[in-house]
Amino acid sequence: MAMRIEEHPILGVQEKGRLVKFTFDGKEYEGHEGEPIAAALKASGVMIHRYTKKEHRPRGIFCAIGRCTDCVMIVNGKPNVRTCVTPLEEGMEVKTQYGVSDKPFDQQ
Amino acid sequence: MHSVNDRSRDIGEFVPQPDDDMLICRCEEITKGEIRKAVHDGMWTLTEIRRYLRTGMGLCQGQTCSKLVKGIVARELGVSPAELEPATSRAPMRPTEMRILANEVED
Amino acid sequence: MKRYDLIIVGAGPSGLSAAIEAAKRGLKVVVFDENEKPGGQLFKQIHKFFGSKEHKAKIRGFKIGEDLLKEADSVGVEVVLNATVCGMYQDREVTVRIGDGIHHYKGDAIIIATGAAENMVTFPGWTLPGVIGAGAAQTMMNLHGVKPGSKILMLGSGNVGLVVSFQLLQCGCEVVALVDAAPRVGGYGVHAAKVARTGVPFYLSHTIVEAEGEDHVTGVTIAEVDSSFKFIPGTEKHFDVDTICLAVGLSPMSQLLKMAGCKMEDNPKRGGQVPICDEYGRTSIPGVFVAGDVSGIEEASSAMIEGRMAGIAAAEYLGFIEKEELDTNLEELDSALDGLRQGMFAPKNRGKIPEKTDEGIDISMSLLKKGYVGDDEIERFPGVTRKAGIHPVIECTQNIPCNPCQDSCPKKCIKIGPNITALPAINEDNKCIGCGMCVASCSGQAIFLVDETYEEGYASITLPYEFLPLPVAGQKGIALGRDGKKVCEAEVISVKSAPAFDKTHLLTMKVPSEYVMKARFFKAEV
Amino acid sequence: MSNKADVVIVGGGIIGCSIAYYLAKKEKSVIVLEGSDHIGDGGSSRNGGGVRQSGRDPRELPLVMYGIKHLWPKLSEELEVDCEYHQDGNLRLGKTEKHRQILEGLTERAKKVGLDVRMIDGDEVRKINPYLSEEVTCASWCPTDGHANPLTTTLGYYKMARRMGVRFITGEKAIELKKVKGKLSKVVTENNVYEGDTIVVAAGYHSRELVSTVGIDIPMVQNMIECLVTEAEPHMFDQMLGTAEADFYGHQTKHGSFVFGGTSGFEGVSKDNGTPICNSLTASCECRGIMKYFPALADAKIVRTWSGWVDMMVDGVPVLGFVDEVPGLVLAAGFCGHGFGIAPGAAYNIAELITTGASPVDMTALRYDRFKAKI
Repeated sequence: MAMRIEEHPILGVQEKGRLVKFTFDGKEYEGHEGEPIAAALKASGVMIHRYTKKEHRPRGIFCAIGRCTDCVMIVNGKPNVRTCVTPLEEGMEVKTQYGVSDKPFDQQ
Repeated sequence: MHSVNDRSRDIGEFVPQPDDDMLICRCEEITKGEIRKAVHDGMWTLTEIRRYLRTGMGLCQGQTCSKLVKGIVARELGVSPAELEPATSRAPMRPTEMRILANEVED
Repeated sequence: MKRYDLIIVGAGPSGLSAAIEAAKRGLKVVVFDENEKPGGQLFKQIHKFFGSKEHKAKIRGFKIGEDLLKEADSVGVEVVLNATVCGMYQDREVTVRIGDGIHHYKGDAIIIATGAAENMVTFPGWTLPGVIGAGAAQTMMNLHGVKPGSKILMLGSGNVGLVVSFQLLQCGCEVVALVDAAPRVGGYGVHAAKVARTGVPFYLSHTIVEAEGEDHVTGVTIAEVDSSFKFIPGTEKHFDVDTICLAVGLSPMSQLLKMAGCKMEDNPKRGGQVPICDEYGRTSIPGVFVAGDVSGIEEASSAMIEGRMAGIAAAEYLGFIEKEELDTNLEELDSALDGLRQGMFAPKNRGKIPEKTDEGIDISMSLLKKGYVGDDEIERFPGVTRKAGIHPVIECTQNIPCNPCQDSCPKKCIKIGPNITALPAINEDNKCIGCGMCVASCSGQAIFLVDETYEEGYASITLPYEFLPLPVAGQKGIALGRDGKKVCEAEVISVKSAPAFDKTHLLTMKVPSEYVMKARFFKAEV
Repeated sequence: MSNKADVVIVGGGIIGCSIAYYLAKKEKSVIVLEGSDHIGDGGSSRNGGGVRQSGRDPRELPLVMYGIKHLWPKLSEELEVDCEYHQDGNLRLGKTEKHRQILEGLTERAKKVGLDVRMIDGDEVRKINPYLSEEVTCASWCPTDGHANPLTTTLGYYKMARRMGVRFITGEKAIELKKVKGKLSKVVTENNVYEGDTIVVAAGYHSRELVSTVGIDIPMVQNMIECLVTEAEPHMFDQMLGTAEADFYGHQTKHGSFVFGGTSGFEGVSKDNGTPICNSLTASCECRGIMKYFPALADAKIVRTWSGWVDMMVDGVPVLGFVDEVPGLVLAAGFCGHGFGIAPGAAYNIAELITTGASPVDMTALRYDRFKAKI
């Protein structure tokens, strides 16, 4: 978890929720409960959240405050979930979104 | 505003540009070239561009691209961006599930 | 339908300030904010604020946010978080999504304080994962404790670009370059200087040619642009980066006002589409007010004053105070706001290129073009003097509204005077005791304590230091110049930390005497 | 530039644009005056996109049938724009006995005019559209109905008409019609005067005020109706949907989003602040209505709601054609909120009427002289 800031010179050690497990594309990951799903993914080095519908291009975090909607993914089966403002819960199933589906384009 | 706008005014021919394939509307994946072409097809207001191409009609509702689109359309028409109408805004401000919108709570 | 005297949308600096003033005057106030945490952008602003005491100068943004929240709570303001105002309708009605439901509320008055959204620029590859807004970077690192990337290129040299670059450095990221298409640094020189001295190169008159990478950013190419912003062939420079951060301005988030039928205008000076309103935030719809960036892009200090004005104006509109009280209150706030809107970066001076300071001193061109004051330029500014023994060197070279240094010195060695945009000068009559309060109080980190006769052949330099790990006494390293390049070997003499310094540590290093006016940063040897 | 043309059309919505297009094809010179700043800014861009025959009044039904047979199938090609026309049928849904009676009445009347429409039961409904809830017990089913994209269709007509030389002027609000020597020939706007041998008034509800300047009163009121659209969803179905009591209607678009229109009961009394702004209650009401029929859409996110004014005629059908009292005047207004699907058929016939004096479809029943007191 090299992307986590352990101690910040101004903010100190930030309080976080307990560590919980979730899955991303079927693989198990860990993150802090209550932090945005996008933060947990970022901390684990995940950059690509989805592939666009028309051009099938990758997208990830862009605004991180719930406005641009670029970071949407399939969460617990529901498409278009803004991962930057959706708190992580234990056992969440997070999947890469292809268009509006969790199936890669060649399987759609 | 309601200013007289004669749509037969000559704005010149569409001239392809090297960055025409640049994506402008990230949500709906609309390129600069598509926007410029639409202007030459007569779509002279942001409202018409939006309805014709879907720019700003995606999930984010134009929060990212509206200023960019405005700049492109203004340049193509040879006017200042401030002369074009402001982007429309419609409720809900954030995408909202039907079941939530349906659930009106008294307090 | 539930009704409030005053509904405020947005719990940022202006919204909370408005709520406090209104509640103090007896209004029943609710503040809705879509975020999980209140304070708006304040909680991402970890630097010390400019201004004077009345503007909460030298207090860090997030601390101001905490104070505002406490005050709002103490005067009975109801702050509802995770509450998205979805729509604004006729008769001052809003619909608010809270949890899994939609609530309808009416306000006898409404203040819209929704702030701003980031502008974006396009270049090939701008949609790749790894290209992010500066606000996103701030959110990731300062709210969620996650680094936005490892090697980062910043586009934009306005205050946001400069401040966020510094924050990236603080959380341990490498900023490989700071790039701006404009020929001059857009933000405060002191913000630029504190970034430049750590070694971040500035590329003005440059912009991004392309973000590279197949599935995410792996590199970036920039190139110089001419006066019409066209690339100059052959000037391309490549950087290996995993993140490109965009800080290219803000636009008011005025959609709710437009939706409700407020008269709007597109005003480039205010940053885009804004409601037509008077100086106290009254819009074309009676009872609907605005405050903060939503009515024109400025910064948090002025947003707080605008918020207070709108809160008081709403109180008068609803008959909670008399017109006379309104006028008296507003007069005071007018002068506070006026104080902030002075100097080279005042809204009225936007787009102008100052050549001289108010004092008639030539502006540092190196600062505008490279992000740091040149060694040959620095000694012409009134805060920079030379003498035996310990004394402050104040490298504050632009007229910005800020004066905490003057108040911080127990010996009154620093003078600014009643005009808070004046350059700080040294009062030669009073003797510096080397307490370092000025170093820690300077929001621009532009004050150094220099002892030119520290030891035979050596001088000591005390500089503000806000990074981890904190060096320790005796540690050897190198001293960097204002330009971030190696000047000489250096050894840490002491690192002082104190609650009064508020997390700005005072690092004192020893350098050979000839580098006393050159060395301005300490880099530990690795 | 000359302000004279063979035909001056007041109103740049789909009706005005499509009449202009068909007139231009007949080599008429045309000027279109639009009062707002945008082409197609009224109902043309705010409707639910239905291209329906079923459920219509027999007086206007032949016009839409003509359009569906002769015009809609090739419209995308003709207008060089994707009109997203789908002819996959229309289900008008019912849940109660009362609904069944309404639907049966509509079906019988439409059959008499020659429309292929029939009543089906709940099971058959769910065979056609498996996402509908068990509450649905009956529907009228018209397989030749469908839907299209009102935005691209309207702007497509505009684009092609403009390309053929029609002069469109937006922000040019007509305020008065003027007769010269007994014949209508002038349109006075806030800024200019335009002249034509024929003046077509296709300005929706504004038509009423405008034609009153030549002593004509169109018996209409304006109603505000509202629509909403979801985010893009995986493809579910292609039919156009409606309900017996018209509480909602809509379809899934090519984009994947669902566009639904609906009502809350306050349509007739909405306040006008000039925006137009939605009623704060309608979207929620629509969602509840939709979810009763489509429980599967509960998690679909609404990204946008909007409203528009409908020009409601006293008897529910538009007023079309020449007006004997005012030679030179052609009316094409009062489409009552279902003017989109009928637009190509109506416009084509009006263009024929103007250019040849007769139209392939008899529009007599829709003329202005039909309005009579009830007893």
